[in-house]
Amino acid sequence: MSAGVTEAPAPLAEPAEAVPVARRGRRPNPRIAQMKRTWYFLRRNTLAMVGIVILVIFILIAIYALFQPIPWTQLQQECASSGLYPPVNGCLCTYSSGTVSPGPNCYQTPSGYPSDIAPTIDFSHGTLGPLPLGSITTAPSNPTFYNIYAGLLRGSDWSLGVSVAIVGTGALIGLLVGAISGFFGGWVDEALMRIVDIFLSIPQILFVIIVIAVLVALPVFQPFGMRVALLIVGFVIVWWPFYARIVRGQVLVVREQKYVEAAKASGAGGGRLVLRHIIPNSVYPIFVQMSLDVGTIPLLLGTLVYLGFPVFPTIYFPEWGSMAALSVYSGAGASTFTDALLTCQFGTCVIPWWQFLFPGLMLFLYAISVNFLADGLRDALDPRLRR
Amino acid sequence: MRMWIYIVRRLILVVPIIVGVMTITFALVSALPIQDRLISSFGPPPKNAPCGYSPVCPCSVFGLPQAGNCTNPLYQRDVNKLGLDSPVYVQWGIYIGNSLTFQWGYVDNHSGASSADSLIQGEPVATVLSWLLPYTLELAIFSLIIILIVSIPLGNLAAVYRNRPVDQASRVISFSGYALPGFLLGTFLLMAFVLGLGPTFNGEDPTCKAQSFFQVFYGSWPSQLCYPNGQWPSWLSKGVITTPTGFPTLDALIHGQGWLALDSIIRMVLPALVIAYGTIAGLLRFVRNSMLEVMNLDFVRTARSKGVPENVVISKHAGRNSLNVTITVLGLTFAFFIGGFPVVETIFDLNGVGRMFVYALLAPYDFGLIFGSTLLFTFLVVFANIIVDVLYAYLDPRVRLG
Amino acid sequence: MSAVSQPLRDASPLPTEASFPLSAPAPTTPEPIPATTLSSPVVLDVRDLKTYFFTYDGVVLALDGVSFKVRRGETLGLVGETGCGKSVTAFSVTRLIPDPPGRVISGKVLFRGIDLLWGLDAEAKIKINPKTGRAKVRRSFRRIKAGLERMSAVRGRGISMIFQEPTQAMNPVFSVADQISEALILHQGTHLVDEMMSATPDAPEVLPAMEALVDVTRAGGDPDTARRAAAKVAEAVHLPSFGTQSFYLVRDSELSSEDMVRRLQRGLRRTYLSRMERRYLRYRRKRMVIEDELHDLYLSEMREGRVDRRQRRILRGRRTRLRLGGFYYGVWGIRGRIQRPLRDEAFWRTVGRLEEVSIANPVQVAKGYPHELSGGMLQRVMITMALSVEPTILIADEPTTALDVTIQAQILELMRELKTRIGTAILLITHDLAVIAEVADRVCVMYAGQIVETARARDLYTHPLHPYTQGLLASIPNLERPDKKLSSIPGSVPDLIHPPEGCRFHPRCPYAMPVCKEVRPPTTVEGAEHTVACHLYKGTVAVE
Amino acid sequence: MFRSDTAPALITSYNLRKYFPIRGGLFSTRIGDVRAVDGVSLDVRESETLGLVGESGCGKTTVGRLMLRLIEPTSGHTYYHPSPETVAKLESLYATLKGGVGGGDGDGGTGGTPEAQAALKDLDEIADQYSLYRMKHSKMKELRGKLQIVFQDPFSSLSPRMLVRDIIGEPLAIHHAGTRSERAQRVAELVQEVGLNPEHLWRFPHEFSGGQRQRIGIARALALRPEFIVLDEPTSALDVSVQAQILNILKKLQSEQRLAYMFISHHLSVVRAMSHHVAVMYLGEIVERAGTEDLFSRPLHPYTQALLSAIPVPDPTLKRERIVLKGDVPSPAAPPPGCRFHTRCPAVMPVCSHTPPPLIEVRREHWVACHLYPPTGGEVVGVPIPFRTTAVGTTTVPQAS
Repeated sequence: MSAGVTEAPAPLAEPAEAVPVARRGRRPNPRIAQMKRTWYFLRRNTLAMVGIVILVIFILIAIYALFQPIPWTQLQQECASSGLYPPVNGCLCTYSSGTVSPGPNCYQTPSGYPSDIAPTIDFSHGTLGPLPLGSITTAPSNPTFYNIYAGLLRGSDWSLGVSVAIVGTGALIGLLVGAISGFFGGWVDEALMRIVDIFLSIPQILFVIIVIAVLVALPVFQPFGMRVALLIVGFVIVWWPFYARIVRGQVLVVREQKYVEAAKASGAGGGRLVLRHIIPNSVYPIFVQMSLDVGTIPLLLGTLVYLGFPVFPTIYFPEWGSMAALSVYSGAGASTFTDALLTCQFGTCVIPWWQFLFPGLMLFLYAISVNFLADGLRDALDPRLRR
Repeated sequence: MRMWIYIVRRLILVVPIIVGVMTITFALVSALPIQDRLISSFGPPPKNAPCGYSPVCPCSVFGLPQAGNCTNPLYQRDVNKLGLDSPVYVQWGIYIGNSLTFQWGYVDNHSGASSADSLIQGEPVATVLSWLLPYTLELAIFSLIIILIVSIPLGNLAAVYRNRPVDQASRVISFSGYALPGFLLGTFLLMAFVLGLGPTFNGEDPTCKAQSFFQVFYGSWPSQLCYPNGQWPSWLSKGVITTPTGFPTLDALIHGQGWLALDSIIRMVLPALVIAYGTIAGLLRFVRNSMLEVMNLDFVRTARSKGVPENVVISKHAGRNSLNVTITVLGLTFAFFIGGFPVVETIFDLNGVGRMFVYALLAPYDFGLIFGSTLLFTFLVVFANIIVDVLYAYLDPRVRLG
Repeated sequence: MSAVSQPLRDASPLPTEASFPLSAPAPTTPEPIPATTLSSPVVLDVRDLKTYFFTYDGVVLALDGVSFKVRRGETLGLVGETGCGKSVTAFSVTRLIPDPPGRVISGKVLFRGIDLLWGLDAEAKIKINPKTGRAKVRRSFRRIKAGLERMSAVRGRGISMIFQEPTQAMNPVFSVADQISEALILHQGTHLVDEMMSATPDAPEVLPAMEALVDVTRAGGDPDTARRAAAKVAEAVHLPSFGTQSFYLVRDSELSSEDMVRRLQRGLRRTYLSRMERRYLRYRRKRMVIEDELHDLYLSEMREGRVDRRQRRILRGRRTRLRLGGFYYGVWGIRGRIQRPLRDEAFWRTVGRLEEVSIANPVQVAKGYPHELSGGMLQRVMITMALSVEPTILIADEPTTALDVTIQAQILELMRELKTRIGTAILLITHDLAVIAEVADRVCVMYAGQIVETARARDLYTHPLHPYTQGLLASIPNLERPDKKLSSIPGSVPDLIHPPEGCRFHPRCPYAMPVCKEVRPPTTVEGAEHTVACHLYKGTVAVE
Repeated sequence: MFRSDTAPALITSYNLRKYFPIRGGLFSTRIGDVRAVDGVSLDVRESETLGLVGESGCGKTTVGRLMLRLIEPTSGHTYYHPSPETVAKLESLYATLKGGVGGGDGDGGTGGTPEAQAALKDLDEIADQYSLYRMKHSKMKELRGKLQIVFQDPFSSLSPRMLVRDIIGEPLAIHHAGTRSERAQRVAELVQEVGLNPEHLWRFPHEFSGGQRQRIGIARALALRPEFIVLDEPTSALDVSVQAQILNILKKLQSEQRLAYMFISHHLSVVRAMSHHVAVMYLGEIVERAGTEDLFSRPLHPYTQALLSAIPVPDPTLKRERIVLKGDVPSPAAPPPGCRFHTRCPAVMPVCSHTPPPLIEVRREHWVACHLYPPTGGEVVGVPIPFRTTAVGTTTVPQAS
């Protein structure tokens, strides 16, 4: 037979030439090569680059804010100490029947008209307006104004931190559940997927709300730190099913692949199959979903706060979503941004648009940049869309 | 024939899901303090009840001679009704039974935020929700229509004219839609109309003719003044709930108030847009991508090689196939879609179920309403999914016969 | 030729016998060229076709100067390994290349003198970045769209195709009948409508014919007599399709005779056209006529390469007006009801066509959906669809690759007989030399986007000239000579982003000479209808 | 059925059955079975190749996976390195059971008679000791090193996120064969064996062509020095020239390492080039089995003949008379009663439609399941297919009508 084999060593021509990466150094480190490849496809996507740039800026801000002594901490301590919760008009200047009892950081504007505190946007002495950092005033039409500059700074690391924590935990649980149900199949799969269906059929926002609304009563969650924990718990409970479903779908595909069978044929156990073959080949879709959700969650936080729901211990909690929502806070009795709009529509008074606009813009920028990045990632990771 | 089997099976599959949802809510409810549970399931204690739902109170309150504390009979009775003194599975059974028979407790809303509070105070939750549901449904249908007529054609166009202005536009819409939650978009719109357009429309005379553009879009009904002799028509109780059907537009038509029907539709435009926007954003990408995939499939090539003109290829051969994907995705995103209602109804002050949910959230919470409306919304989602599946099976023979 | 074979032996570095048992070419005896091949006119003429794919990795030179001719009624085989550009050729000819990323860069495709690459803007629009080797393509979408619109005038009637994966090539959401009758209505619509309009359901001789048919069937005669009876019914009604319909109605039912006749009459009543339906049909016919006019106009444009704007605008106007009129039929589901006769007609015609490809139960197949049918069955359906409009050329892209051997045999038989009956020319694309040997008259061997050898089938198999062809033939495990050693071509197909300089085969070629590395070999004539592109042969350079 | 006097059987299967349930109806209950494999008995002998031929959906791939216990069978057993006496015992046991091996319904077929019961019990005992499907997983695991498989699709059979080095080395890693450096050493020489060069180790599968991927797959299968490899259509996804490379490598390896192959393919000429024995499958059953030369020169079963005659000849000068089968392969969910081929058989007889023909040895080393051939075991001359009736002359080009 060997006579028939005209195996010239040379002409094992490298189709690998197709890949630019492989043609560089003689033995490129493949992992790096693959990262380079992904990065290379990411780089060709302008939107993704924009997203990355904005995100980097936000992260820098967050780092900067960490080392900035900003009075908001003081605020929240006082809020936490003063018993009233949820502070409808803020805990520092309790507003009752038209009169303001000044608190430490709180004073009456000369004429009491919000027009006096309309911002002259001037970042030179780090403020959005004539007020000193973190100071608070009340206006006759009774929304609580406060200097949002500090909050905007500080908000960056809260928004990022909370959402990353939530997504990370949720994805972990989802990965586990999905992998199990996909790999074992049978009744395990059935049961788990029914549960997932149940969780998914409750509208997410409502679900989060009812979970937190019930748990918030528990004494465990009273202290300040635990409130954020509660928030995270509430979201994770609602969030894991998405990841579980995605992972499971992917695992079902991967499980049928021949290389898994080959590993089985050479005696690989279940653990090895899952860890070495199935999970590595089915995580990528989650990455995309995760990056999307990191952008989505601050928005939902904002929505919760907007619905008048006390997620954070104080309505001055410097988180973009809640800041934006605060300014349109529409609880009962509380003066609302919307009311302000209604009353001010004939130009009799100034609508505190900056209170809403800047946090809103931050939120929007953050979310959209994350989405750009996620979209770019999807295209870079999915070879089908690439060509 | 097969179709019927499919539908029946689908309906059977719904039962465990609904029971499961109720179990989740049951788990949450049973985490509540007993007093709250009693209030939420039997409404506020009657005025003549001496000491509310407190388990024990001094016997003197009951006019009993002996001193010390006696157990509260009211408390006893209601605890028995809920089976709180019996094992968990009994409680679970009772809870499921009540939920399935729409006994969702009574409204105890002492926040006084709603103009309709005095109306709904102490009413059964299900009843109140049944008053409010029609408005929400009308809004939902309206925005669903918007979603479909925007996202499907736009998505297909974006796929056909890939990387060209249409596609870019769709991309912008979808990205911004991801990044704009309802309350941001809604408030932005309000700001736009007030700060931008409001002043240009302001006029002094108080009739609705002079109402500002903003006010026309805002709120569920025009002010009292806009009606013939300055007050609400009889069938419009406080401008909240209309009779007989509860669908504002429909009722207006029934009562022959054409302009009012038109008005109520106009007022639905902004809210519907805000609700639709997020869903459209989610849908567009899927429609586009699925259309792109379908256009590269073999059978499209076959159709072309048959000599079928391009527009027919796209609309008939490719479109029909990508429609399946679109419908599935719509079913998946329906929960998000429903979740937008509380926000929008709050922003635009519409008296729907979502608004009621938000009222219930004002401390002290009205758990009866909260859980009731959650269940209601969940039912909406579940049944929407059934409809979607059946539609899908109808459109795709492989599912129907498989 | 013997002079040719000489350098071969010298040049070969390896023992030829071992590597290529079919040893170097022996001198060919010039044979009488079959008259049909030469005399019959050229229907498809492809000249120096270049198709590139612009991917992120770089420009894939998928087709690099491919030229061949297809004569009327002949079968031309296009053979080569995967990625050698067989299918790309087919899709470039019919302009089905997905664009982006693919693009026909230059060349000429003449179908009966019609330039199929009409409206294709040249490579001026393409800027290749020398550093990265990546290319920017600017497309004028209007021209492309116009080009495709005109192309659809040629597809179907002129050139139709069969594809490799029958299960994926059929639209899963439409029934088989829908898809075939679409083609029928599209291309023979006017004819179809005319026949329907001129049907005479109430002719006196219909009833006796029916009774005759029923009696024949009840008598349990052989199907042919039944068919003949059915045909009588058909000509009584003046509607061929009704013959098929009545035949199957009678055959598949267990009713008593008179019930059967009544049933037939009920079936016949469908062919009475209501006023509404006649109106609809007239309207549809008008549209079809206009489509045809438009198609003819397009063809003339593509033939003369000019654009008659005014006339087209007029046609467009009429078409849009009709389309608006069509809306009227579309509302309130009227369309659904009034369309039924047309759909029935098309359905029964489809059944008739399916009979012709020897499908046992055409009615069930026609009603069925693609996912219910086996691959072989679907391939038959595809063939029916492609040939139902009797095209001039049938491009079959690996028609039997996905099928089993026995089914493949069936399909090949079928194609052969259909070809003889309809007389279409077939461009058969496959990687299987054996299949080619079975059906092809002439063969083009492709390698890495170029045609390396073209010859009549017998010449190719008896004296292959190009080393690649030799290697290919040698590496087929042959059932006849199992003892012969299996030889192989070392290496694998080069990637077409960075194809080898000069002759693209030289890295794998045992006879590789220095010149092969620099110069691309010209296509030379080495005997009757035998051209080869290899430096080993010094024949006269073939003229395109 | 299987003679121990020819060559020691390396791996032997008796009455393999694999039914995949079909679910449907209101509660998606089991409404039927797809009988992918229905009573297949095979043996592969040391350092020989058994070709398994059949059309798609005839269950040949399932047989391969069953013999490696990649899926559990519905019934039947497979024995690895069975001792001659075991084989003899099994033979006698199966003989006592009605229908014998391969034919009709095998074990469990006749519950009634006591001797059948006894036979069944003995079978169970033997199975408990030796059968692959009754083995503990630990034992199975070390056996897996000896039984390997090469897959059809070279694109899905290599994990896209693993280096070639890791892919080839994985079996070694699983079995903790030697130290890390030794494994690396082994991997390196494996790569050499299949004709790749070392720097390919540092690449990902997607950087290779089909042929090279298949080489990688082969290297992975060889890693643990197996004795038996199932080749599941190893070349059907490859080009002709590359296919020849792979086949040659396989042959070389076999001659060097005394490997036993089961070569599953639908491509008869390849099978002929590769294998010593050939078994033809149709609809989950073996219809004919013989030595290669014997089968290809004198096929007995009508299906085999049709199959052979359907192969196109790569030579226009040779024409062959076709037996073009009518119709399609029936669905394995509802196989026709009696002989499963009778719906398409050109030589169909009345008996075919109700009684399934047993697989009998009509010539030495030549088994057929067809009513045409009497179970005498005597010399039956098969009907050889008329080959090479040369059709010389002009290539036929039809006139355009």
